[in-house]
Amino acid sequence: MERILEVQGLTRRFGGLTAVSNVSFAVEKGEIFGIIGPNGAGKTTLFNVIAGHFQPSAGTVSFLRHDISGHSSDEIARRGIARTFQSVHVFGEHTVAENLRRAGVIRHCHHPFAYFSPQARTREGKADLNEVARFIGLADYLDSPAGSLAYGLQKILGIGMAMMVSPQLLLMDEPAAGLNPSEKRAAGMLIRRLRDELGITILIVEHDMPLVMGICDRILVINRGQQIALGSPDEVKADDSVIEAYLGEDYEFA
Amino acid sequence: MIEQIFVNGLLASLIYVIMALGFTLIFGIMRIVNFAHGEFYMMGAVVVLFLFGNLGWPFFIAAAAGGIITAALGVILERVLFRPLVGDELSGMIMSLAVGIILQSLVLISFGPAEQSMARPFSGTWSFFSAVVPWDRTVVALCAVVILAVFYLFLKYSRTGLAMQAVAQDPQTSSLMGIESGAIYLAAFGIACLLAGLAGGLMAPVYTVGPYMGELPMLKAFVVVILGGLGSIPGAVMGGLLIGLSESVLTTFLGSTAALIASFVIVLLVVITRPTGLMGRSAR
Amino acid sequence: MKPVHIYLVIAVLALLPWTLDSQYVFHIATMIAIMIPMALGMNLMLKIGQLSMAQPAFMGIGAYGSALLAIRLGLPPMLALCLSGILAAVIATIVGPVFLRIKGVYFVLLTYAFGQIINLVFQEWTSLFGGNNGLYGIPKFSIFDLRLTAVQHYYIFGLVFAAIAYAAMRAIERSDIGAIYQSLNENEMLSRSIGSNALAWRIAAFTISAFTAGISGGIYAFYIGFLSPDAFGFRLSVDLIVINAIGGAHSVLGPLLGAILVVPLPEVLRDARQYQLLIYGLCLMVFLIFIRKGLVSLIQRQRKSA
Amino acid sequence: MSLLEVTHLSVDYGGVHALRDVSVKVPDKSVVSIIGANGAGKSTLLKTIVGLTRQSSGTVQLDGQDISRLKPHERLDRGIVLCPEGRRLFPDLTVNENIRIGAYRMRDSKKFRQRLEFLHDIFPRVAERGNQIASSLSGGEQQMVAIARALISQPRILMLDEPTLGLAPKLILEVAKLVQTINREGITVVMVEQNAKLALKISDYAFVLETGSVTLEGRSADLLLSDKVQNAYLGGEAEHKPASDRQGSKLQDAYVEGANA
Amino acid sequence: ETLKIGVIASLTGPGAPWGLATQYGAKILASEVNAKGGLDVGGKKYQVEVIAYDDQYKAADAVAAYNRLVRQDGVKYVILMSSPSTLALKQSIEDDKVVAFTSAITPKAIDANTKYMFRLYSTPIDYVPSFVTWLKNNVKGKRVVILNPNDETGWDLTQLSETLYKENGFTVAGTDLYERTQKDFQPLITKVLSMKPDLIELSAASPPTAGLIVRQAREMGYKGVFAKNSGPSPNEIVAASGKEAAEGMINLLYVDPTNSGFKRLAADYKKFVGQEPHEQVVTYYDAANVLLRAIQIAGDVKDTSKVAASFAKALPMKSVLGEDLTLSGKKNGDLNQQILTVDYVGVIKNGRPVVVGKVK
Ligand SMILES: Nc1ncnc2c1ncn2[C@@H]1O[C@H](COP(=O)(O)OP(=O)(O)OP(=O)(O)O)[C@@H](O)[C@H]1O
Ligand SMILES: Nc1ncnc2c1ncn2[C@@H]1O[C@H](COP(=O)(O)OP(=O)(O)OP(=O)(O)O)[C@@H](O)[C@H]1O
Ligand SMILES: [Mg+2]
Ligand SMILES: [Mg+2]
Repeated sequence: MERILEVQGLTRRFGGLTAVSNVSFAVEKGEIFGIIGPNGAGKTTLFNVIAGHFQPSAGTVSFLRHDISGHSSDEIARRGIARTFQSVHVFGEHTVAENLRRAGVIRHCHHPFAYFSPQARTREGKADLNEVARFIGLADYLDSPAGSLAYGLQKILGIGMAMMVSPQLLLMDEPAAGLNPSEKRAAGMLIRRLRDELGITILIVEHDMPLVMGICDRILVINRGQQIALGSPDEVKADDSVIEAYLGEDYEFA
Repeated sequence: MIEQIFVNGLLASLIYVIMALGFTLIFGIMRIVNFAHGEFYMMGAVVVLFLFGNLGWPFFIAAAAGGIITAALGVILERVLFRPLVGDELSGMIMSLAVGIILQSLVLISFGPAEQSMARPFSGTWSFFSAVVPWDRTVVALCAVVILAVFYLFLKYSRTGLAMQAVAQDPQTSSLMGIESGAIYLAAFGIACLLAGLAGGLMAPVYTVGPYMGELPMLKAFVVVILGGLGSIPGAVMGGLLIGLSESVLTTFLGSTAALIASFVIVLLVVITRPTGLMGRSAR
Repeated sequence: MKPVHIYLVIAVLALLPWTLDSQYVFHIATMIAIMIPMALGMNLMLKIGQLSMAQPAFMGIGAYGSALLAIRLGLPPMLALCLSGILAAVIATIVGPVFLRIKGVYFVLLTYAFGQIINLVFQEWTSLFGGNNGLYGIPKFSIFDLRLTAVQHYYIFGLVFAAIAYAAMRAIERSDIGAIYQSLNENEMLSRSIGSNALAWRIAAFTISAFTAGISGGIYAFYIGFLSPDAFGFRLSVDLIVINAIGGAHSVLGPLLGAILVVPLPEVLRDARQYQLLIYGLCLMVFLIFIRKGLVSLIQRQRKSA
Repeated sequence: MSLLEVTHLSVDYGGVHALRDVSVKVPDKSVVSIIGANGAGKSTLLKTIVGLTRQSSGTVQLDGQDISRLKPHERLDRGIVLCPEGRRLFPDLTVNENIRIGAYRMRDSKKFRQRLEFLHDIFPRVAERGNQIASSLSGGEQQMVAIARALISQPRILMLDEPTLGLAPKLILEVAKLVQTINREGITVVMVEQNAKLALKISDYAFVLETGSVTLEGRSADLLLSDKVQNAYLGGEAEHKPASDRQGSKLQDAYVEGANA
Repeated sequence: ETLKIGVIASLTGPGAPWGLATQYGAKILASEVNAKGGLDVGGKKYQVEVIAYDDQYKAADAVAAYNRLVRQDGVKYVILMSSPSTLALKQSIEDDKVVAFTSAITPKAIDANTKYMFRLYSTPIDYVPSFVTWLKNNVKGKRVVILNPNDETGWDLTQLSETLYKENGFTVAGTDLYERTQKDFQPLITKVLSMKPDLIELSAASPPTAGLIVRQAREMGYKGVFAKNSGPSPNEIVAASGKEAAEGMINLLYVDPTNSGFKRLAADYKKFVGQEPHEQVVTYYDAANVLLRAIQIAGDVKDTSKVAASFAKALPMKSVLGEDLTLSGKKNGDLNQQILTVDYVGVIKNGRPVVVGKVK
């Protein structure tokens, strides 16, 4: 299997605080790779560094064997890494269809010059918005304003917008947070299908253990910025340091 | 000469700082770029011109009255004109422009366009090493330091001060904590006007008084605030000192035009290299 | 009122000076025509969420550029005009990458400082720009054998450019470019995570607004025939902001209506003498209290209720 | 008698009916949970109780007194505190300053210090991060600070809007325990939760809110066993199902092309 | 019938005192003429009406005001205050054959092609030489520092003063410029004092600014003499500096404050405006008078080319102060398109200027 993402010794400091400290891992193409850890462990920060939102303090990130560390977030997005956010980010005043369409337009007209380039002819991009809407199950909502959707559906729309840019790697920050159990299950199914049917590699940060344990091929556990375990869900579940730092003895509620 | 340059810069800075504090308070809490701030400064000076210059009241009482009357004016204006516009930056800004224009024309119509001056409450000088320091500016500086300290302690340690910062950041959650945002807006505007009025009142006998006297201090306040970082008191102090001292040094050695250009270049450089000002906390 | 009607009204207003046939009215109309593209440029900047105080500087660059190219190098006015518009745009493209990383009030201050520096250059470099006493002896505008001498000619000239600028800005607003800008303004993080090169798009807006300002400046220079730095100062920025706020900044129609209303206001109030500014201030105030969202909102509200 | 009683409450946002004729009773010293899907109106209910949102009809009573015309700060003085959804910390203030704002209406500084110590015992993280700017805290840390900020004023009724949102499993349990601790201290807790299982386990009474109306209410233990709750909230059938037909081959093409590009 | 005279001046803003002097200088004259039944031109009586518009010191506003005056109000005679307005309107004035009197001192205002523009008072080139000569004979210390605002007027005066002081045996220890809006002069004075001057020349400083400089310099220990060789208005200077600080300051004056003609004018001005006038009100009054005289000589209010040609014939004429207004302009390019006024040297004693000499 081909390595799609390789993180080497990644470190990010904020003043005196080291939020991410010397983290290394590699994600294979077609994998669903989970990252878990206590609150404040540095998961979002790690995502933000990979996605180009923050500069790394040390270490490298390579995507398809290209070093992308330090590139800007839009550049990274154009290379094929899309992301969703911990909280909802959609264009709330516009319809679902418009949101998806915009994502396509923005992706293909990323630069003023690109706007006039021949490739930009098909503005909405290769991923057709109706197809995407159907895929994520929002086909019936195309004409509703995104802001009026239930919270869970807005998060799903976020995934749809990420899909519009035809990513090869999708970073998802707590996709199930704020969803109810049935929505959570639906989200889990959707994530799986993203991988199974579209071949998108997925990197996911999530606190919902049933979801994480259910869909991930491998899981990285970090605590206080440091990597404490890496392995299959069963290995991680059984790891003492993970139970101690994160899961607790009895995690049935999660 | 070094001492003199330093003293000159320091004396100039303090008034910038006081103006900047009020300016940043209004902006921080109400998101209004208050272009009328210079006119509030002028109002304080006009009151002193009238009470002290014409009626012969004791200077400090006149200056205090300048501050209080300006604050009262500010409170009324806030309630009637600015409150409905909270949250709309563009309209707030234009409203402040309108208020500024109106205050300016009212003073113009009632006092005439000429710059007026009054006898000085303090004259003479004292020396600080080799520097000559005029007494009147010393008094202004001392008052400014006191005002500054009181203001700092107020904002940092008083309930109202903290509440002001809270409302500035999230009015709705503040009301969950039992803070009435309306009262806070009123207090903030009043205090900002008080500061501007006091500054104008204190400076009235030092320079001249006229309808256009507020324009320069207002622009300086704007520059100082942003240099220092919005909403930051230490920032306002640092920004004020930076502008005051650099002006003093550059004017002495390069001449005032060069100093003027240089001060804009400093602004450019600081904002470019530290996009949230010298002491700005986080970018929004 | 339907949008068609509003355009009709504007067209009638545009023709009004001929029925009155007064040079004075033509002068004011010309100033409106010159201010419309300026206000539209400011509007574009507001659309990307940045209030630019650099517009007067770009207008100045266009004005002094046109004048000097025509006076010193004897270039044909049309060429001088285009070149100086491009010069303004180029300068914007050069400073843009630095300026547009800065947000909010900091950007306001930055552009203010930039504007002041440019203005000081106009003031201090007297051998080139004529300093505070101004630059005069600017030839009249001409293209091919057509020489624009009368104010009517300049009015038509200004009107043509204002119409072009309006059409262009409206096209931008309606097209995907408008959607891209709107997205950036509504949620920059999201837009960037989808791949939008925010900085490049912002620079484009800055450049376009600088270009419009530059051309407006050039027309102004050939029309007035005299330039002095104070025409391109802080007050002009304020006027542009007022025009946008009064007209309504969320639509391109706003600055158009704003300019038509605000530019002649001081002239209308000229008879009030020393009360002129007072009344001007009161007018602004009344406007803000009663028509919060600008003139456009009146039309749009009626459209909705109709 | 109920400490807090909401009767026939309706709330409109423009044309949207967020709440319709909702009646809820909160007995003194109990834990009451309100569960329901997204957008059911749970947050709206809490916001109306504290006075952030105005009802179009109905009343809110505390100790039998009508408080539905009081301002938020007046209700706060009577002991109703809301810890809002999404944390809503003051982003540029430090953790300590945030907590001091929570005690805005508390004038007794000795009592403040006692409460603070108590809270620091529960949340050592909060003590540790005391001087950090709130906006730079992680999601979970922010949640802790938000709860601490609500508790500092020693309310009679603490209302928590989705307190476990975004928390690590270990912390979710801690929040659950915390709710019980708070309750043991004599504070009435009203809790809105998506995590129905957790909510029903730790609460005495529960209300199920669906599209603005209460559809089910009763003792939590009973609800936990009811079929309806079992199905809808504890792992029954999914309501929202993505289309699972032979999902667009066009999409697949797009990704294959995208991969080659 | 009415004869309209337009005024374009900055009636608001920092230049307003000057602008009001422009406006009311003409207005007072007009009211006097009208009180006597009007101006007699070619046997017809004309009521004189003065229409003043604000240009806010800006060219575009001046153009608007001009258009309104000339096209709307039908004015054929204008008085201009500022250099930007003058230069901006220069071409239109020639094209429209409008007779204009300007107080702009820039030499560019009048050149070989201007036929309708006239300068209404003496410029520094006319009076500074005799002023400096007076200083040479009456002041002991010979080290001078020259301070001026940083604009064209300031630069020209710095150059002119420097040359003249040197010619008169002074040592020019230094020259410096400051911004018009500046109010804090401590840094500047720190620098100036380090040059150890006996005399500080304030040339073109606006009166309140001059007052502030005088006061701040005194506070910082300056013991020497102040002189101001142009742009007078001693009362405003004293108001800003305080009596003691200004004591002994030597000013160029446009008027002798004890003159009865001036007192009358000042009283009238006060009636209109409610304030003491800028003393330049005299020159505007006189200028308007010269204009009316020229119109009378031309004998036709409509034919402005005739009026322009009559300008030279209208002079010499008595000013309201009783001095002679003569024709000149020699030094400004050999054109006889300027009124040469008589000015004075005044020393401030006890807060009031006392005339001690006359300059030509
Ligand atoms: N901009 C910043 N400045 C300073 N510290 C920061 C900043 N961003 C994050 N931190 C700190 O870095 C640490 C890691 O934060 P991060 O948001 O990555 O945690 P997380 O693992 O995503 O937690 P959660 O699951 O609660 O979202 C936290 O302690 C946080 O306080
Ligand atoms: N300010 C508002 N303006 C208009 N509609 C609103 C507003 N706030 C909420 N709503 C609508 O009212 C309904 C109830 O919203 P509410 O936030 O109370 O739901 P909730 O049960 O708390 O959902 P969640 O689980 O997502 O927090 C929703 O349909 C929502 O879209
Ligand atoms: Mg996180
Ligand atoms: Mg909610």
